[in-house]
Amino acid sequence: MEAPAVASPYSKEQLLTMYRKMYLIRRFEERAGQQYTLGKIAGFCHLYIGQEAVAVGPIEAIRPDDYMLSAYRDHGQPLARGADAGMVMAELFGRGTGYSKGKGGSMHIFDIEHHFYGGYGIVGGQIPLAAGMAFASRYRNEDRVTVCYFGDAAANQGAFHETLNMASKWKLPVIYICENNRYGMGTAISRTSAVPEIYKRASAYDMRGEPVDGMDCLKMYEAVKDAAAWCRAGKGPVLLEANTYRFRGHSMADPATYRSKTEVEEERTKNDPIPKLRAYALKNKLGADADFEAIEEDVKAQVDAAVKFADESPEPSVEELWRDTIVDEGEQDVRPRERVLGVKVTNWPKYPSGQELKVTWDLEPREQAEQADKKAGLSR
Amino acid sequence: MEAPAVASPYSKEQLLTMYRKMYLIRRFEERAGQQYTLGKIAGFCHLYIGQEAVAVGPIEAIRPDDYMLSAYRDHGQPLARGADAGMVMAELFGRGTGYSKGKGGSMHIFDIEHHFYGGYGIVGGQIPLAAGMAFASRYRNEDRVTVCYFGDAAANQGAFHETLNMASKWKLPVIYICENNRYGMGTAISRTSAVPEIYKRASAYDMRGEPVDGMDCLKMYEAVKDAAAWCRAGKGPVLLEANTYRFRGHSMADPATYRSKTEVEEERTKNDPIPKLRAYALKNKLGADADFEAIEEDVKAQVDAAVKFADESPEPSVEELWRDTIVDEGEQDVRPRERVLGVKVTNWPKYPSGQELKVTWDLEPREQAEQADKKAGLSR
Amino acid sequence: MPELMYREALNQALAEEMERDANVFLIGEEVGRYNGAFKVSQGLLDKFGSARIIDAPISELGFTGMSVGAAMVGLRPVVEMMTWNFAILAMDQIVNNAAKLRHMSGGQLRCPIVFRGPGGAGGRLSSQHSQALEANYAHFPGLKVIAPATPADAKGMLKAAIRDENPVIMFEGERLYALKGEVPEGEHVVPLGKADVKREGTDVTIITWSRMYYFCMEAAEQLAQEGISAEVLDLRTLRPLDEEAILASVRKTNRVIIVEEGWALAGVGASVVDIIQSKAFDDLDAPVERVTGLDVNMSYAANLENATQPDATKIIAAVKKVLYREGA
Amino acid sequence: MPELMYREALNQALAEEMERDANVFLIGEEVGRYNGAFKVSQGLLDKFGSARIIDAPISELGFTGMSVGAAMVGLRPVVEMMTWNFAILAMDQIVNNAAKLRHMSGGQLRCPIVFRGPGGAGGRLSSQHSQALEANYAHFPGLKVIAPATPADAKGMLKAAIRDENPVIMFEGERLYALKGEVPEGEHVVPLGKADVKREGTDVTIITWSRMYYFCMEAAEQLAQEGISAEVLDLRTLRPLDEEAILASVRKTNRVIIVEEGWALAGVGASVVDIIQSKAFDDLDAPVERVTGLDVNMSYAANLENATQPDATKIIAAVKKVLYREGA
Ligand SMILES: Cc1ncc(C[n+]2csc(CCOP(=O)(O)OP(=O)(O)O)c2C)c(N)n1
Ligand SMILES: Cc1ncc(C[n+]2csc(CCOP(=O)(O)OP(=O)(O)O)c2C)c(N)n1
Ligand SMILES: [Mg+2]
Ligand SMILES: [Mg+2]
Repeated sequence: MEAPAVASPYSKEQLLTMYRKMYLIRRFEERAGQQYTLGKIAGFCHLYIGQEAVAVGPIEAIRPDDYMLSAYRDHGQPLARGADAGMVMAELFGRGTGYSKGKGGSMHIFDIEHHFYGGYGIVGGQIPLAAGMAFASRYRNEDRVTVCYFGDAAANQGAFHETLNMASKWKLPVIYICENNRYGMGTAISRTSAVPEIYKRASAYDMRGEPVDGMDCLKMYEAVKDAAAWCRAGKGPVLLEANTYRFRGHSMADPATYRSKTEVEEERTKNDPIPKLRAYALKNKLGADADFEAIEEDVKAQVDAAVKFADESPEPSVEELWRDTIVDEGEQDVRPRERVLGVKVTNWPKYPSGQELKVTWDLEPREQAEQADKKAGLSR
Repeated sequence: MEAPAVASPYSKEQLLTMYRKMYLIRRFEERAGQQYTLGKIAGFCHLYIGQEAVAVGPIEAIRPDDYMLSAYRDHGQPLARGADAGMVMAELFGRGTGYSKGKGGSMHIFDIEHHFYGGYGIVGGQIPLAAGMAFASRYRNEDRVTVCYFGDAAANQGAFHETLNMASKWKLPVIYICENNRYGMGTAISRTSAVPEIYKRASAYDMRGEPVDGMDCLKMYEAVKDAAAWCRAGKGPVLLEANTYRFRGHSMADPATYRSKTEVEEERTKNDPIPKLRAYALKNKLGADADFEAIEEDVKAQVDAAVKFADESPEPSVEELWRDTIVDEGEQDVRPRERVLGVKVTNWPKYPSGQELKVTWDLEPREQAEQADKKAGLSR
Repeated sequence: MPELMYREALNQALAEEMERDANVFLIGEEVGRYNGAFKVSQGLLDKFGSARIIDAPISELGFTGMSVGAAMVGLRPVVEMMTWNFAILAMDQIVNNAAKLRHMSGGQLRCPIVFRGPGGAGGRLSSQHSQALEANYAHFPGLKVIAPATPADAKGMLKAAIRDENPVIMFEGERLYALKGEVPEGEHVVPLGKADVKREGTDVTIITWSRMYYFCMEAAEQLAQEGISAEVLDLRTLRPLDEEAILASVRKTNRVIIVEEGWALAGVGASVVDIIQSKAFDDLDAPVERVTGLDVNMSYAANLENATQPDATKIIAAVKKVLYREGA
Repeated sequence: MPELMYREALNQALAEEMERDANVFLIGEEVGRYNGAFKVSQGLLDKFGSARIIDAPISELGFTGMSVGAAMVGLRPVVEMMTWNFAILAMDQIVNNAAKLRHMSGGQLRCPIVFRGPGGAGGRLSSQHSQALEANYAHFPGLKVIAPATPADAKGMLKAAIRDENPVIMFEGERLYALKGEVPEGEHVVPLGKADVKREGTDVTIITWSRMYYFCMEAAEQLAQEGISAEVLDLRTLRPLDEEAILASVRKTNRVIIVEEGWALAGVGASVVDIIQSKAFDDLDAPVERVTGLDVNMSYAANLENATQPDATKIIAAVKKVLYREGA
């Protein structure tokens, strides 16, 4: 007899949504890889294949208006947040219909409508930005959290140290997710990090830090759900280390000879997050094979359409050269889906004006500071 | 009846030497402060008064040819290592007879003859340099250690994080001494550091880290003796946090109103490292009042002479303007005491030529790496 | 008009803009409890509280990047660099993020932020602390770079910078902070990108900015006594350069010298030469002369430090050279 | 003479100098096991072992500073920057320590170190990855800055740089690495500070460096077919500038254009203009023209990227302008 099944805490809809999103990333990236080989995509192109769970679990665990940003391996998160696949692909193609009009390319996807704030090419460069976005939320007394992705190798940047200290000291509502895929380009993380378990570094900043199975979408979901509640409760930042694996090379240009075929095969066959979620759903009777096949067909068509859209789109106009380096007086911000698809974008971020805003945050609580001063015999 | 006295492990000579050095720093700094007020010294001038033990204990615990470097609060260490007090004072006066010909001033004392490698003005900037000097020792298979000073506030620089990771990973023979005097300029360290106990940060790099009483010369001596042995044994770097206090403001320009009189008075009266060492010696009958008074008279005369020397020295010649920005072909390095005092300098650092040198260090042991690769199924 | 010190003018600008717009905050080392290393932020912590006047750790890269992030989502940070020498540590966040955010996002984001602090030699501080680094930032599209010389311009341009929708780099000066000048009260905003003829003249144009302005005025006074009428054009903004104002003055005087505290090679002054010779070649009666910091590291010793920097004597000599009155 | 790719020429220089001098080591991201992001260090780990070919963590500031420290005590590090865009993070250690150590120590220390890596646009990488930053370093006394265009110069100048007693900044190019050219074998050392007339001509001088050199040669070829004889002067070293070579060519042709990949404002080319107009004003038959990268952030899209950069067409147009043959 089977052990009595513990009821799954997830609904069928939740699981199918996660599956759809992971599969969308997988399929999109496979097609992006193909298109790169065909010469339609140029420059560096860093695929997310294998790491889908690290994007999708967290995104399902937070609110649509929470902020998010990432490094240059940045196709997965915006797709999972709801970006238009065609416009992401068009950006990869360098077309005027891309999210950044083709100016940013693969490494710089920005979809502000869906609160995805980029896509950064300088390793570690987004880490301080995320603290600043969380700072702004705190400053405006919003209960928003910011989720920031970076790689295992990025944890050796000084920016990591400087930022975590501030984030912890000021209790900023930011969740740092280190995507530990074991390699920074061709270098195994243990070759360059004295402590390769990145989550352990949190203790140097009196900050919460934990490892998570990054190949399990539900584990990622739970970890971030919990972390977001912690942040929203004003308890400060969280560092999560998502232990994951990239099935492809660092970028399309990397033959990845620094890893063994066995290592890659093992991860692919035993740890692929997509079949793993499917198996969970089937086991818990929260989805049937037919459901998954329908999703797959659907997504395939979506991605085919995305490629077609990108391919048929024109290059940006040459006048674009002189736009977007400086904001001209009175110039509005570009809303990509409005510009490209003509749809009315309704959830563009809005902030109180400088007259409306009341700042109530006491970053260094006055009373506390005064007491400390008094104790020290200092006058104010 | 008194408890049976434990014999002191120190000789009278050792204690008197330490006392002399601490007193020299104290006296030198007091006079430097005076001369600043008289307008003889300009720019920023950061006095070491109160922190003498942090320089002297370690210097007595290491070899004369071990490397040392510091931040801009840098008069104490070179004096304790044997630098000519007159030439240090002349540097503070901006005279041509200073260690850097008056080019560096108070923040940039360099005395290479005594293996003191500066005096740096960018907070944290010397931290990576020290790792590099230790790297060079390892590379040449010398058993030299490098001692690097920095302030509590400097530990928030990215350079600290990046360097400690490398130093630990590569087991570099470097002793980092954080002089935690509780303030970075006007800011109490607890106001800007999530973890104000700096030694605790060592764990993030799998590195040895300990707090030391920085107001006790003998405690500093023991800690560094032990750390140096550890380094020389190839066990890697050490982070020591010397808990100390500066009796004066951050620099001569700082009225230090951010600290209470009580706090300062308490440290001055209860924790001054100079009377503390004297009391220890007296108690252990390793020195009599007369010994200390003789030393004090001696040092006073030495410092008077130093001020006189500086005051009577000429400014650098205007041709110096064009020297020392670039090394001209065939140009020799300047040996200050030779240049200024005409003495023959015998212990100038010498290194094997590129033909003599045999590099035997395996920074990333080959065998280990090969085994790891084999296990991973990688061919080489 | 009240006379204010340069630092007081900046303080006024900050206070007024923070009053006007709660999205503006100030962050930097020692800006709060200590009232600023150079007292620019005197009294602001008491007025605006600890969330708007923030004492940062010594983490230039970190707090600069954090501020850029805040600007991306609607705040308007003013980042005080204790000096620009230290801000080299933060340069990546300024030029790779702030200056490029709008571009990388294809116009979705803007980054309204001011980075300000003293540039140039502070006086007897040796080479690491004595650099005029404006050329390094003026080089980058996506930034605006300003360097006002007078208290009035300091106030008016800081207000304009805070209101600007782009990242603005502001070079002040350790040796400017205590200088006094008349400063209009209240809504005094000086538009960025506009040079200012601070002294009219007909024989020669002296182009300059920031602290060198005072040497130029001193030189112009002395030259006047010798019957030479010098026009002093204060660029004030270094990116974008006010080509129109430069060319107008050149066309009037036909002789130009450019005075710059920093080094000559790849300095801003070299670009001013470039603009003049390329667009007013036929208006020039003599080659443009430059007076710059000498091409060496700055020394602590008083005599070497003085010799390294431009001064009125050197400026007068250069003027006489373009007037072909050398030895006069 | 054997034909080598630019990257192979660099590899030879490194191998030969490391063979000659055990104090030389190479450090950088991916230089060892991966054989270099652009394969410049191919095979060197096997040859020289893990203490001399060092895979660094992604800690640009840290490993750069560490290398400066090693140079202070007798080693001769070669620091590979994966690209100069990333090295902005390390700039403080380069300009505040390496460039100033000898000065601050009054001549007691020297800092023989080479910082090298690709500069300029790599091709379809957008703004953060596509910057020609040489002007930012050429600005600083205490450094030497080189930017060889050909494999032969790359080899000879890297060897000279490693032997130099000063910090040397070397700009290579992602799009240069695969270019081929004849390279002398063995002891081929090209002195720093010397420009090279790569093509003789009489009508106009085209001054350039690094990758732009190839566009200039292409333009010169095409101009020759129209009967215009262009001299191509490859500066090769940007600090110090070879004034003599520049002036000699100007005096010969009386017309000059300067081609630079980077931005115009405070670029190195502006200083070349400055030198020419100040020292050869009367030799000029036309204002000096500059062809530079456009004053915008670099885009990923192919058409925008191309339009942003100098090319043969733009160079030819500039040449015709200084020859007053526009529209010809
Ligand atoms: C500051 C900086 N240094 C180096 C690079 C080149 N680079 C791009 S990605 C990368 C590896 C980063 O690895 P990791 O952080 O683990 O992220 P992953 O690619 O594995 O997702 C390197 C070295 C860069 N872009 N920026
Ligand atoms: C990078 C940098 N930022 C800021 C400064 C200005 N500054 C000089 S000393 C100092 C405080 C440093 O405090 P700490 O490290 O504790 O050393 P202490 O002065 O107490 O010895 C600051 C902020 C600087 N010199 N360099
Ligand atoms: Mg990784
Ligand atoms: Mg301190």
